[in-house]
Amino acid sequence: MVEMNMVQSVNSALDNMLDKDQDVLLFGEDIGYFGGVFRTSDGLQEKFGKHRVFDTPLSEGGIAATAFGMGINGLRPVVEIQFADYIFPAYDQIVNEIAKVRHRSGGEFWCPITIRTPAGGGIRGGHHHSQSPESQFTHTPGLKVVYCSTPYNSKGLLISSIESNDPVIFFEPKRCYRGPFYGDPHNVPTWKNHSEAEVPEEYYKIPLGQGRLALEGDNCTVIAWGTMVHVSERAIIESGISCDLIDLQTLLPWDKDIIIKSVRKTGRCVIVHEAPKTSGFGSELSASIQELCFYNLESPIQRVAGWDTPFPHTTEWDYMPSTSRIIGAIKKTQED
Amino acid sequence: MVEMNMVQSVNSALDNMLDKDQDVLLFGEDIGYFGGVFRTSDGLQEKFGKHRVFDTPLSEGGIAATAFGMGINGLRPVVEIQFADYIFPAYDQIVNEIAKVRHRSGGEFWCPITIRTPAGGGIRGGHHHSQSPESQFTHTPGLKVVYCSTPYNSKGLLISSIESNDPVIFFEPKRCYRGPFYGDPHNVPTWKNHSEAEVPEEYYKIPLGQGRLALEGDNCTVIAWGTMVHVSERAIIESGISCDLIDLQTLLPWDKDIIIKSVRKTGRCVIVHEAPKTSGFGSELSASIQELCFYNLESPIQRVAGWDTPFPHTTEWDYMPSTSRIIGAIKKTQED
Amino acid sequence: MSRGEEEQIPLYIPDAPHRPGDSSSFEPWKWHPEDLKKPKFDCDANETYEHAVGLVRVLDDNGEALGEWNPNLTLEELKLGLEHMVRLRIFDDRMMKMQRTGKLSFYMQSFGEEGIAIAQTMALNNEDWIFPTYRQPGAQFVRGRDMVSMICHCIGNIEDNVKGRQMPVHYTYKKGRFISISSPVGTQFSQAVGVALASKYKNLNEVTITWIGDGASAEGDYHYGLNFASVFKAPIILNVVNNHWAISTHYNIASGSNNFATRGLAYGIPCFRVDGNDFLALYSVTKWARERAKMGFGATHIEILTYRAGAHSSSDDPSRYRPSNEHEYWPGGDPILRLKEHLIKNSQWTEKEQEELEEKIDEEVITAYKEAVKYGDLANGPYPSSDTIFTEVYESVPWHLQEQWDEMKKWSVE
Amino acid sequence: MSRGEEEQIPLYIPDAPHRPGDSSSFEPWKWHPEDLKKPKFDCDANETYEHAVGLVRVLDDNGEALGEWNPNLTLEELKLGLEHMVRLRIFDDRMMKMQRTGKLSFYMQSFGEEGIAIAQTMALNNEDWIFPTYRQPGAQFVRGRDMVSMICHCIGNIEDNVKGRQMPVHYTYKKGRFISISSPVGTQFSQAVGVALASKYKNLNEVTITWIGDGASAEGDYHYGLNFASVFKAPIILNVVNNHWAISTHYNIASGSNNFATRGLAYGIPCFRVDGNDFLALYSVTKWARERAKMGFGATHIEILTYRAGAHSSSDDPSRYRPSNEHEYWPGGDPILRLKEHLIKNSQWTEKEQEELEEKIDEEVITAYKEAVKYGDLANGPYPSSDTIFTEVYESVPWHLQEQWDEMKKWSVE
Ligand SMILES: Cc1ncc(C[n+]2csc(CCOP(=O)(O)OP(=O)(O)O)c2C)c(N)n1
Ligand SMILES: Cc1ncc(C[n+]2csc(CCOP(=O)(O)OP(=O)(O)O)c2C)c(N)n1
Ligand SMILES: [Mg+2]
Ligand SMILES: [Mg+2]
Repeated sequence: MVEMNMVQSVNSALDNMLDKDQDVLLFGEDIGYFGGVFRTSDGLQEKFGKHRVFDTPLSEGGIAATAFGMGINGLRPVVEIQFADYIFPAYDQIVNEIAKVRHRSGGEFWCPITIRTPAGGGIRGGHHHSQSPESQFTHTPGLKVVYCSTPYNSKGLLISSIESNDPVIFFEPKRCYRGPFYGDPHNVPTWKNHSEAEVPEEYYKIPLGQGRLALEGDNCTVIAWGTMVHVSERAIIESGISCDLIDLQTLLPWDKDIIIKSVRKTGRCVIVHEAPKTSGFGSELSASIQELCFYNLESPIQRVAGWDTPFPHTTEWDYMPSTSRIIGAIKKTQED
Repeated sequence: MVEMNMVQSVNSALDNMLDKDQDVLLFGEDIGYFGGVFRTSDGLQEKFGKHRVFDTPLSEGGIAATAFGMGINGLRPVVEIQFADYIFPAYDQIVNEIAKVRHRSGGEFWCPITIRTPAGGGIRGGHHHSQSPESQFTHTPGLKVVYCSTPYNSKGLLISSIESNDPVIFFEPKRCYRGPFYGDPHNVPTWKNHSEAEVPEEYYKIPLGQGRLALEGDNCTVIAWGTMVHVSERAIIESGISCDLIDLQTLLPWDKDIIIKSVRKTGRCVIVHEAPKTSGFGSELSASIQELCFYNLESPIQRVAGWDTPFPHTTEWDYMPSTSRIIGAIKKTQED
Repeated sequence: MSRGEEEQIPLYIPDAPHRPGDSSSFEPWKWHPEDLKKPKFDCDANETYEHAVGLVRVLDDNGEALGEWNPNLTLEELKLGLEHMVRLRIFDDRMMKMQRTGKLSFYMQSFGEEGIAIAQTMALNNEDWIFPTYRQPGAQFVRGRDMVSMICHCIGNIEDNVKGRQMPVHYTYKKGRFISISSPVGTQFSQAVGVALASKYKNLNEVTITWIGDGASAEGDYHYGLNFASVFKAPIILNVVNNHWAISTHYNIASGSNNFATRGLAYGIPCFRVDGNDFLALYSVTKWARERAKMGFGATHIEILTYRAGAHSSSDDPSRYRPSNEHEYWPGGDPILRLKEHLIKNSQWTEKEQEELEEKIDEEVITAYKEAVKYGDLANGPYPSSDTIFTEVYESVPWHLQEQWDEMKKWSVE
Repeated sequence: MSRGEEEQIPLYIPDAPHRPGDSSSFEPWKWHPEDLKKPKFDCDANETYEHAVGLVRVLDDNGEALGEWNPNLTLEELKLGLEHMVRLRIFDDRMMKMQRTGKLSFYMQSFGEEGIAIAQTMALNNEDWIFPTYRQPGAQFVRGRDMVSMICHCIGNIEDNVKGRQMPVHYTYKKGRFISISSPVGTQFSQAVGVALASKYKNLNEVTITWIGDGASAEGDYHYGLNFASVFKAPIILNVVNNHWAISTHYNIASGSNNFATRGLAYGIPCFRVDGNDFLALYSVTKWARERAKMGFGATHIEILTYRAGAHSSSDDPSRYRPSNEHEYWPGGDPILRLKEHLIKNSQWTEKEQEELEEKIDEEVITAYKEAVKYGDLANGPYPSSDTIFTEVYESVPWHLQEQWDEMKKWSVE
C-alpha cells in the first residue's frame, strides 16, 4: 500500500496491465511522449516502448475505430479521450459499432476495449471541458459504463474494465484527480491521508456491477457517482441525518441489490449527479427504484442534478450540485 | 381537408414551408431528384428548384455542420437523416454545437434548423434501420425533440418545428408512414378512413410542447409516442380498462400539465416506447411523474419498452412492445 | 440550361449527367493496358500520380491481356475466378427472386461488380483479413464458405450464424477471416486499419483489405482510415468502389472532382485507379498492394472504377432516377463476359463450357437453396429462437437482461 | 536508433524530430519569393500543384518584398498591419500575466502566429464572414472590436458579452461578422461551408474564411468541409494552420505526409502553401482566394506554415515535450520582426517609431485592462448573474428550465 492520488492510481492500473498482458496497449491524444494532459500515462511510453503507448492523430472517431479493429483482432486496447466532451465524434463508432459487434456477428467477433475519459465539472472548463455524458452511453446495450470516484476504486475498476471482454466506457472525475472535492471550491484538499488513497501498487480488481457503501445510515439512501460521491458525503454529514451513501461505481449494469436493500431499509432516496437532470442517469435509477421499491417509499425520490442548460464557466458553482442543494433534498425526503 | 398518409402529410408540410418562406431549404441524402428513400420530398425539387431541395454527399456530420452554418447565417434549413440510426455521425455537431450555439454566443447566433429522421422498428430493419434514439437527444439542453404519430400531427408539428427558432430533432415513425400500426404485423391497415388522416392542404400548426389526448378514460394513464401510440390504443381497447392515452408529441420540453392532470385523475401510469428500457425517455417521465404525483400514485409506474439489446431482425416482434405486453402492464397497475 | 451544366445562381448544385428519359453515354476510355508501369514497392505516393489519374488495365477492348500488369494467372486460376463470378451472379439472381416471394426481407446484389471481391481475395493469402461492405460477399466463395450457410443467413432461419439479428447480406464468416458486415456505411474503412495494425503489432505477416463506396467516402471514417493508415504505415489495402451511384445520388455529389483515386496521394499513400470490371487488373493491382504491405511499406489506396448495374437493393427502383439501360453503355462492360471472352479468345474456353458451367452453378445454387430452406425461411420460419435476442449482447447475461429475458418469455408471440 | 527514424517492429510510431534535450534544427528553406506565379482565378486544382508543394513568399530572407505575389500595400496598410500584430502580442502578454494572477481561468496566445488572422482579415471585405479557432482572435482588432469588451469576455465579468458561459478566448463578435469560437476543434471548418453557402443562396457577394489546426485536420469535419465546399462550390477560404504542434503532438502524427496543402487537390480545390510569418504573402494569397470565391469559382485551400512559438495554452508547459527554444530556429522567423524590418529597410519605419508604437499599445492595453476590471474579474467578481445560466438556452424559457431557475435561486451560492 502506498498513498496515491487518482492520477497515480490510474497510472498504476495501466502500468500493471501493460506489464501483465502483452495484448494491452494504450493510445490517444498526447498520451505517449507527454504522458497525457492530466499525466495519467506519465512515464509509460518510456517504460513499455512506443509500440505499447503512443500518440494518435487528433481524431476521436479514428481512435475508436482503430480500437475496434484491434479489439476484434485479438488485442485489448485502452484508449483515452482527452475530455469526455470530445467523445461525441466517436459516438457512432461506440454506439453503433463497438457496442453491437459481438451480437451482430453471432458472437464471432467482440471488442474488449476500454475507453477512458476525464469527465465532469469544477475546473472552470465551461461548456466543453465539464460535461458528464454517462447517460448518453447507458442507453446503449452492449456497453458497460463505469464511473470511479477515488484512487482505490479507480485502479481496481480500471483493471476490471481492461480485463472485461465487453467494451467499457470508463469515466474519471477530473475534479478529483488530485483530491476529493467536497463542494467548496475555496477549500480543496489533496488525497493526502484519505483512507481511499491507500492503494496497493500491485494488481487488484474491484468487480464491475457492484456499488460501494461509502456511508451507512438509516433514514435516507443517497446514490451518487464520481465527484458527487464526495459532495454527497459532506452534505450527509452536515445534514445530521443518518444516510446510506452508495457510490454506484458501475452504471451499466448497476448494482440492484445494494440499492434495493438500502431503499427498503430507509424508505427514502436522493440521487445526485452532475449531468443535466432531464434524461440523466438519475432518471433511470429513480424509475427503477419506484418500480422495485414502490411500497417501501415514504416520500418521492429526489434528484439533485446539473441544470438542463449547457455547463457554464464563471457561474459553475451555481450549476454543480452543492452540499446545500443535497441537504435540501435529503431533508425533503424526511418530510411527511 | 384531404386524406393523406404520413408520407404525404410530411411532404405537404415541406411544400407549404418552401412556398411560404424563401429561407427554408431542404437537403439530405437522396432527397433531391429522387424525393427521398421514403418519398417524403417527392416532387419538391421539381417544384421549387435544385437550389431549394437538393442531394448532399453521404455524410451526416457534414449535413448537420452545413445546416449549422446556414442556420447561423439567416437560413432555416430542414435536413433529412435517412434513418435515425445514421444520425450518430452527426451527434457531435448536434449535441456540442447546434444545441449550444445560442447560449455560448450570448444570444448573438442561433440555429433555427430542423433535423427530420425516420425512426423506429417494425420494418425488418435489424440493428441499424430500427432504432429510436430520442432519449439520446432529450439529455441535451438547447434541443427540442418531437416525435409525431399521425398524418395530422406530423404536418402540424413539422411546420411548428421549421418555424421554431430553436433546433428541433423531428422523429417520424417510419412504420406508420403508410398506415397506423396496431401491433399485428399480419394485419397492417393503411391510413384510409382514419380520422387523423384528414389533413388540410394548407399551412397549420400544432404547438410544440403539447401532448394530445388520444383516448380518454379513468383508470390508468398510458403515455406513448410514435408507433407506440397506435399499439397502445389497440391494447387499451383490448384490455377493457378505461384509460387516458397521451400521445406525447413533443418530448423536450414535454407537456407536464396534460400528464399531471391525467395521473392525478387515474393514479396509475404506463409508459410505452420502442427504444431500450434503460435510460429510455420513459425513465425521465417515470422519475418526473413520481416526483410530481407521488401522493396520487396507487401503484408503481410501469414501463413497457424495447429490451436492452440491439434491435433484432427476424425476431423483431418479440422485441417491440406488443399489445399483450402493454395490456399486461395496464393490468398490473390495477392490482392492489 | 441542360442537365449537368452549372447553375450558378443562387446555388451550384451538380446533377447526374443522365436522368430517366435521357439517352445514356460515357466518354470513351482513353486508357490502354500498356500505358502504366508497375512502380517499385517502396515508391513514394507521388510516383503513382499517373496511376491515380489513369486507369490500370490488363484486358484490352478485344479481350487480349497485355502489359506489365498482366498477372499471368494459370488457366486453373482464371477458370476459378470465372466460376466464382458466375456463382455470385446466379446466387444473386436466385436470392433476388426469393426476396420477391418473401423468403428474405431484403437483398443486395453485386451485379456488375462481381469481379471486385473475387479477384482481390484471390490475390490475397488465406490469413489476410477481409473487411467488406455489402457488395463484397463474393469473397466468401473464395474463402470456401458453404453456400448453404450463406443462404441460411439471408433467409434468417435457425441455421443463420448471426442468429437473425442482422438484415440479409450482413454476413459474418470468421473462419474465412471475413469480418462482420455492418449497415452504417464507411465504419469498416477506419476499423480495418485497427485490424491491420493489430496484425502488425503481433508481428504476423497478415494484410487487411477493405472497401468503401463512392458515396460513403464522404463519411469521416474515410478520412480516419486513410490518415491512421498513413501515419502508422498499416499493412492495408484501402479500396474505394466507384460504381457511379450511392442509391440515387451520382458520384458528382460525392466529390467535387471526378477522381477518387488521387485522394490518397496527399496522405502519402500510393494510389491507383483500376478497371473494376477487368478481373486481371484487379488481381494484379491487389497483388502489388499486398506485396508492398507485407514488405512493411504500408497502405495502398485504390479506386475501383465500375458501374452499379443493378438496383441499389431490393427496395430500390433505379428507373426512377437514371436511364434504366445505362449500365449497358459502361465502357468497362461486364466482368464475367470480359473474362470469358478473354479465355475464349485464347482458346482456353468455349461458349459450351460456359453454358455447362452456368448450368452446374444453377444446380448448385438450387440445391443449396433447397437445403437451406429446410432450416426455415423468413416467410415461414422456423426462426432463430427469440432467446437469441438476449445472448451475446455481453459476454455473459447481466441481471437486467436476465429479468427482461424472463419477462419476454411470458409474452412471446407465436 | 535515433529519434525520428523508423521503428519497424512491431509497430511504426513516428516521433517528433526533436524532444527536450535535443538541439533544434530545421531544413533551410529552398523556396524564394519569385518562384511561384499567380494562377488564373478559374484555374483547375491541378494547376496549383507547385503552389501546394512549394511556399508562397513575398518577403525574402533580407526583408525585401519581391515577386508577383507582392500585394503592394500602401504604407498606411502596412503600418496598420504591424500595429495590429504588435497590439495582439502585447495584449496576449498582458492576459498571460493576468492569468497567472487568477484574473482569468485560462488563456491561449497567438504568439508567433499574429500575422495570420490579421493579414488575412485585412485582405477581406468587412461583410465577409470570419469563422475562427482560438488562435485567430486578432481578426477582431481588424474588425474594430473594442479591446475592453474582449478583456471583459476573458476575465468573465458582468460585461462579458457571452455572459461567463464559455472559457476565455472563446470570443463572439457578431457585429464584426466574427463567429462564436467553440472548443471542439475542427467543427467550425465544416460549419463555415454552410455559412458560405447561405451567403451564396442569398445572392450576397460575401466570402467566408475559416481555419483549422494541423492537429484538428485529422477530425472528420476537415473532410466534410473540403468535400461540401468542393461539391457546392462554396465561396470560402479554407485554411490549415500548420504550426507544427497539437499540444504535445508533432504534425508527423497528424498526417503521414509532411504537407497539408496538397490535401485539397483531390477534392478539386486549388491549394497553396504560404509562409505563415510573412504578412505580405498571407495577405496576397488570401486576396487571390477571395477574388476567386467572389467570381463564383469556389473554394481555396491554404496551408499556413508556421511554428507555435508559445505554449499551447496557459495550462501547458512545452518544455516537457520539445526543446524550449525551438521556435528561435524556425526559418520563418517572427512575423512582427519581419514586417518591421521590411519597413525599416525601405526607410518607411524606424526602430524608434517601433518603440513608440509598442509604448502606445502598452498604454492602450493597460488602460483597457484597467477599464475592464472595473466590471469585475474572475478572481474577485462581480460575475454575470447566475440567471444567465438559464437564459438563451432556448429562444424562450421552457417550463422545466423555469422551475429549475426558481429552484436555483433558493440555493444560490454567495
Ligand atoms: C451512415 C449511413 N448513412 C446512410 C446509410 C443509408 N445508405 C445505405 S447504402 C447507401 C448508399 C451507399 O452508396 P455507396 O457508398 O456508393 O455504395 P454502393 O451502394 O454504391 O455500393 C446509403 C445512403 C447508411 N447505411 N449508413
Ligand atoms: C474534438 C476535440 N478533441 C480534443 C480537444 C482538446 N484539444 C484542444 S486544442 C488541441 C490541439 C489542437 O492542435 P491544432 O489543431 O494543431 O491547433 P493549435 O493548438 O496548434 O492551434 C486538443 C487536442 C478539443 N478541444 N476538441
Ligand atoms: Mg456507389
Ligand atoms: Mg497546431
